[in-house]
Amino acid sequence: MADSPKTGDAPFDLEKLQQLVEMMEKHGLSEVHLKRGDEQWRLRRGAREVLHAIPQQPVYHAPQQFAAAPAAVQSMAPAASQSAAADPNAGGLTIKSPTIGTFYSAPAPTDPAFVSVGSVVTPETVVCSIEQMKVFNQIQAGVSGTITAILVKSGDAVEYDTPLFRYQS
Amino acid sequence: MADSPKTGDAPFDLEKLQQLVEMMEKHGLSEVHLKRGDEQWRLRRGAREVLHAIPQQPVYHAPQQFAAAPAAVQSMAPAASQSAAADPNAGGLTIKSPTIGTFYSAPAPTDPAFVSVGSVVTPETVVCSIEQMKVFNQIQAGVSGTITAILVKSGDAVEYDTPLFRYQS
Amino acid sequence: MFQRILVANRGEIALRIFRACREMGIETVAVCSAADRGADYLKAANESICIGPAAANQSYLVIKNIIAAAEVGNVQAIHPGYGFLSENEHFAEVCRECKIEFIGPSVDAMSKLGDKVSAKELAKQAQVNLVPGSDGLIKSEEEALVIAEKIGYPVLIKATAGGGGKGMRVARNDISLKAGLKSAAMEAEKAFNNAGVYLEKYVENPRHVEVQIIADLHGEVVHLWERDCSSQRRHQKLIEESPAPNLPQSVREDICKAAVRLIQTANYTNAGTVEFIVDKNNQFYFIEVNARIQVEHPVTEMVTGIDLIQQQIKVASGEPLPWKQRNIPCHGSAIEVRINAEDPDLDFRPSPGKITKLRVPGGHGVRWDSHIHEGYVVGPYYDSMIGKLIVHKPSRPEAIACMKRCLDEFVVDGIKTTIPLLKRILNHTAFVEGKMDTTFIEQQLLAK
Amino acid sequence: MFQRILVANRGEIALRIFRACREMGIETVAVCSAADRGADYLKAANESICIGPAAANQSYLVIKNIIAAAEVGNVQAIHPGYGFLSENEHFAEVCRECKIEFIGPSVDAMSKLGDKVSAKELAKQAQVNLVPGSDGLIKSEEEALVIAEKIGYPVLIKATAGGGGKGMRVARNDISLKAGLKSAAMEAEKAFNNAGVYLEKYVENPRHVEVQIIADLHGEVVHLWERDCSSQRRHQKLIEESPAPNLPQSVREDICKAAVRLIQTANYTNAGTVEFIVDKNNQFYFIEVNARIQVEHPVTEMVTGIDLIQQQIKVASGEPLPWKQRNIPCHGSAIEVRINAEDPDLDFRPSPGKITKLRVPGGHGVRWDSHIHEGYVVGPYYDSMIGKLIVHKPSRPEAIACMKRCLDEFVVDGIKTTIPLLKRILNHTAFVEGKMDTTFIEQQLLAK
Repeated sequence: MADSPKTGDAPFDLEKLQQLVEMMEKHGLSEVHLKRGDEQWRLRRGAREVLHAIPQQPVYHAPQQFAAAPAAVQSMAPAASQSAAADPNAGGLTIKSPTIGTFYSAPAPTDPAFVSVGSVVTPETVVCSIEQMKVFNQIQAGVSGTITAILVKSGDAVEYDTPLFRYQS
Repeated sequence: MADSPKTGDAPFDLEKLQQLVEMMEKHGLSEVHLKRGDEQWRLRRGAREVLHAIPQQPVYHAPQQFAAAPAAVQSMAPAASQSAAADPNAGGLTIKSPTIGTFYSAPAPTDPAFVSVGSVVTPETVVCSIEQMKVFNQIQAGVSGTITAILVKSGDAVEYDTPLFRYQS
Repeated sequence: MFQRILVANRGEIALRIFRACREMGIETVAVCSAADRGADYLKAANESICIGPAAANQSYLVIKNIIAAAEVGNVQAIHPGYGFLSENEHFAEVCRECKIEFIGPSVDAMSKLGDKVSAKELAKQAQVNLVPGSDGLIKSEEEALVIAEKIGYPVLIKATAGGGGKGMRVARNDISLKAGLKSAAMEAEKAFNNAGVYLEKYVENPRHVEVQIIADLHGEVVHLWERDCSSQRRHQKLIEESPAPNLPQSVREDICKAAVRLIQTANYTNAGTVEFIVDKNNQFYFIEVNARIQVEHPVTEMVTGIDLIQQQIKVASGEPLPWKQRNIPCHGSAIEVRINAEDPDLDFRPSPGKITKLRVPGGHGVRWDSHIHEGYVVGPYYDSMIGKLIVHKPSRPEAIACMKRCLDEFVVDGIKTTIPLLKRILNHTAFVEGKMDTTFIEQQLLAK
Repeated sequence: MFQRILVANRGEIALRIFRACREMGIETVAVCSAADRGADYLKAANESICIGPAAANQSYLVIKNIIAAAEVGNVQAIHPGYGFLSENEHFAEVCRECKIEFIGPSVDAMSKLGDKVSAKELAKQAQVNLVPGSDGLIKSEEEALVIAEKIGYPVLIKATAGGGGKGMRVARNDISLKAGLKSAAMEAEKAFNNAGVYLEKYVENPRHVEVQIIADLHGEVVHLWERDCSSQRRHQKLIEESPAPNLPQSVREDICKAAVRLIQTANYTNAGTVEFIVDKNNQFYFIEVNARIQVEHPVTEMVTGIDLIQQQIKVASGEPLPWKQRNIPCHGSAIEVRINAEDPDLDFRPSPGKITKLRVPGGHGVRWDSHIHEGYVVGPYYDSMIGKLIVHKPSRPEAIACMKRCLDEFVVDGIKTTIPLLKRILNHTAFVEGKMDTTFIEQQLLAK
């Protein structure tokens, strides 16, 4: 939104670029976006990503600089969060979608599901895949526990924070 | 505000007018304003009026059709009313201006004041005069009691509800 | 130019005038009743004086209280707004006797146009069409037939002492005229003890079209084009717009010129509105002059770009009009809706109360004129109108689309409003096609 | 025409686009971060999809999340608004690869104008003035003196590797040029390990004037006149207006024509802004093209009566422009102020928090574009702008008077805003006389 006039002309430093690409490769970075003044570098590597689901647990919100304002708190779906905190037996713990996309319960329609009710998961267990732009992102549980309910159907669109699974730790 | 087209033509009924004027005289009415459809009658008699001051007492506001809304309560100056109700010793009872105009404490600059601190008043006692359009309206106390303070200076402009005198009943 | 003006009104029009003055560098004195004391909109004035209790007939309608406030407030002029004392000749007279200018027409023009007989006389002089009819009471059946022949059927038989529809008949041919004359006279005799009846051309399903006029003290009169205010319920305007849809350009010009002629003939000054009814053949007939600013003046402001309130003040202070007729444009299409605190489910009974939530639409082409806010309490004492939403777009279909999205965005919680009714009108075929008349809301839209 | 559009933005511009679409009968899909979820303004969209956590780089800036939302939301086009991904060529490319129209220019035009060197090349082709200077690095003192002679003093010596004012000198004659060359080169060598410097004409106290352009897919390009955005603080625009004050009509026309030539040369389509600086002699120099809708587009909408957002959508869907250049008017004077949630007493640090009381001005000539309301919480995550107040009046003095009364009426409690600063600017002589440049706020108004 800054409508500032651009100033100065800097040629691209290809050596730095080479360094950066190597760094990305070494550390498995998929995207780098650098900006300074009116110079911008944007680099992307690969396509397949592994995302971690957001475990919905009764969490203690550490005070932040802007702790008083509800906006900071809004970043967790407030209703779910509150009911979980107030009555853990009612809603239970949930694993929520870490992104927007289409939910798939199995790697392929004929394959068995990643998990089903009763499955025991660790943080690294892939629980589903979420498709974005034809790319299927494998979603890891992010928590340890036993799946007690699957809350969305394969092929459903999910938003960021949509509860996907209920589990017991 | 009704921008309704006027309808019908009724000639003035002088007999009714005569009746009305007599009624005004008999009952001491100073102004009559009648309106029906697009017919309007406006009659005024005399100029000098006697107004009654508004005694400011802790009063019970009887429930009205619109009792819940503050607007109905606003018709009494809320601050004064509340302090009087909460702590009668602080503000005490006041006699308030029944109209807008210029306050005069005496009939003429060289005359003695209508009342002064210590004066005992009955509801009919004239306590001041308020000038509007060169007309001096005599203001009656409207209450019985002893004047304990005069809150405005002769020549001051007063609004409707401006506290004029403090008194003890 | 005046340095300090008192505004003898309340609510949205008072705020409208405070704003206009502030932009002109003129100080304002507000008057308020005890019910309005402390209201937010009064902060837009430089001073605020409480003139009486809540009831209008003890505050906003009491001439001596207003004059006393003007004297105490040290003003040079009074703007009366609309309603209350705005068309009260006596008030205008008292103001001027007290050497306080009344921002409005002369008392003479007010009284000439305020009286129905003299207004008709002026219209005749100015060659402005009146609804044709008998020049007085009907003396015989033969006379009635001749007149009906002359003015053309349908005709309306009206009792001279009439009211409330009593003694009124519509006749569409000679036979029903003869029958109607008898029955109307009989009914009138019974109801009013006066059998006198007269004839008037019956204008079926008329449109209400009015012309905005402004005239200076130097003999210059211009019109600011017309407004269509046909969307009415029980003679209360709900939606107004400019220009009038489906009115041929030649008729627009004729009706505007007729209004100017009448205003010139009456030696009228300041802002005023000449009201007409228009029949299906675009014949127009003079009804009356509203000698004040109208509620619906913003639609004219939108299409002309002229600030009517500021212009009223300038004219009253003696300034000549800054433009000629040919310089007054009419750009695009403007529509105003009146948001009233009324309950459409309870026969539009006023719905006072506290506004607990308020979301007012905004954006491109949208104007909001109102004194209300979240937490405002709509009292039971005054008119139920709480705000005017105006849109201005290049074309009428775009204006309607804009108004519809605005009404969809609008949230007023805590009280009932006319917004649901307004939405229905904006979706009604007659309105969308610009073919509304003064009867369509009651006879088509609200008819069960 | 599209039936369903996704708006890849938030806050006031998202609401602006929802409204434009609703009036066109187009459905909208909103995307929101977790911080904006449930916000009132999202109700103006037909559907709302949460695309990530509060941080913009995890939500509004993530291309695949936006595209996924567009696929899930079943839209035909994406409007990017301003900021975020609006000038991201890669995003535009991905949209179109996914068969979703990006409402903006072609990727080719974006990249040609986005790159400084090729943009300058295009400007030369289009015979649009650039700030004159050396065509590359200075090789000798003699060369520098010749160039300075040619372009005229004062000149600016700039380090090619420079930044933050380092290696920058203003020279006003031959002597200071010779001295400056040496010291600038030395400083640049030290700071950037690169002594290369070049020369440019030094435009003192320039005005920022920009031209609004819109071009269709059929080769038609029109300008919608210019805006003056000189009232800036640290390159952030605070107040924008149209027309630019004190710009001779011939210069206005020249600058607008220059912008059209550049846009035509670049084969640019959809809405865009060509930015210039203007010196004291009304010489103008091309700076850059903003290949998107601007924050300040409403001032152009007010003077032309054209809805730019709707026009962007129409052009993107393939509709030809409905007017020729000569049909685009410029009526009256429009001014916009940006209301930012910033604390002027704390160096304009963002001031997030809950708005506990809000009174927005309205009335004649006033437009309010904002998503905020009483009770809205301004978060710490995004831009601090919370609303735009626009006024439109027949003349600039009237527009200033109207804006001043609006800012006097404005109440925003609970957070700090730039309203006090805006009031000071509107009262500053330089602004009132229309003689502001890009330095006056920092160098005159805020200087201690």
